[in-house]
Amino acid sequence: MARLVFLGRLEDLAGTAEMAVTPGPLDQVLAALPRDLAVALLDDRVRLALNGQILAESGGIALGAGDELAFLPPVSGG
Amino acid sequence: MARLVFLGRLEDLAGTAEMAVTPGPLDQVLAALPRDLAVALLDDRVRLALNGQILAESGGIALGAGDELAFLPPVSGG
Amino acid sequence: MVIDVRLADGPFDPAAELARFTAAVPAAGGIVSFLGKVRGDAGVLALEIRHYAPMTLPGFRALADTAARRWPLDGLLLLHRVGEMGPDAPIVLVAAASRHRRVAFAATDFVMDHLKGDSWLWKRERTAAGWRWIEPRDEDHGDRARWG
Amino acid sequence: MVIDVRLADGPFDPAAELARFTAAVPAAGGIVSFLGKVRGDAGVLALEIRHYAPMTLPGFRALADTAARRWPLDGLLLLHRVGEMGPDAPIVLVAAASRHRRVAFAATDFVMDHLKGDSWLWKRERTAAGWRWIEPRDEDHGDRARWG
Repeated sequence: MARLVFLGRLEDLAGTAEMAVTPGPLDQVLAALPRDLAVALLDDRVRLALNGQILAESGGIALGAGDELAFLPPVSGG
Repeated sequence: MARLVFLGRLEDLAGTAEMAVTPGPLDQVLAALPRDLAVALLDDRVRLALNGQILAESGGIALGAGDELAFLPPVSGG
Repeated sequence: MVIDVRLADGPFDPAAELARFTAAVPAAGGIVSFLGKVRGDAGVLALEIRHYAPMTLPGFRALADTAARRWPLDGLLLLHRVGEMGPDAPIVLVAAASRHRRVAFAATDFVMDHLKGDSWLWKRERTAAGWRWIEPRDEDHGDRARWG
Repeated sequence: MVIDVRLADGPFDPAAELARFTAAVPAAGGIVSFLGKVRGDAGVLALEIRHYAPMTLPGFRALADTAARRWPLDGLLLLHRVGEMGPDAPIVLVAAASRHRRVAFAATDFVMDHLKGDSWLWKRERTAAGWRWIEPRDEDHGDRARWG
């Protein structure tokens, strides 16, 4: 399995901090999620980190077994 | 009596922090002191404070009974 | 050179932390600190700070290293609370020690400017009206831009 | 608004003082402090600070009042040691508390810049070579000039 991690308000929206998903292309992983959550995860301002490394862009990502993909919304101000 | 107060290195030069003196014009008071001390007290960079108030200039001062005249050399830096 | 960077998932004692830090930097003549805490009077009943372990602490360490390369410091302390906390709770303690007073001020100020908008932290607060996420602030960009 | 200005003729505990000050300003979200101490490694065996009671403390109070008028502070602490002290001894602790981080930094920095060259304090230090008076520094004038 792979794992999705939701930070900040995305955790509230997902109803969970983490979710185990079947490995595969990101498009396919997101298609299995509730539509409003998938839309929020794809927001331009949400950064993605794969195994703790920020991704420059989300196109063409595929999750392998054991991968952790984190969705990082804009951080809070002062 | 009146009192002279010597701060910083002037205390070392005077050999004492304070000195009781006979009231009278400052010129006369200083004339009774050792010459090297009097010269140091009259240095341009030494400020005078009469009873805790800085004097704009030292000319024409006379000490009355109970007056305290402090000699304040430049303060130390950081 | 002492660099002490930590996340605290429970309460911490700023006075004790600062005393320990100060004792570790005997060569420093000056220590500047910033303590940020939950205000006691602002109607905030609780503050929750969420973090992402694989990125938050490495991010803080990178920030501390940047400050340590930029200024001649004897030490830098960066301690940040995560989790849920109440009014008056300490949130963040940053301290910089140096032989030079202005250096200690600059490094502390720099770290705070970058912490406020660059850290991988998400905050929400609870008032009488319920929980509310704290949004990004435009001001944070201006704060960071001060450092070129 | 808490203004706490004191001369200490014996050792003081900066951590305890800062904890007490912080407790007195619950509305402040940010507290900046500067601690200056005798360096532990500089070959200084003793530092003596002489003051003139009728002017030193009133001078500090006037400086604190100036800072308090210039910035919206919740509190200002200015504690200065006098007398003879050894390596590592705390000399001066300045802290400013405010709702606004930048205000707390500015007020602390301002007070330190003026303390260093405007205070009625005379300092000498003892090294292996004996006692030596610490002279005025030109730099202090530049520090004060930053504030216009």
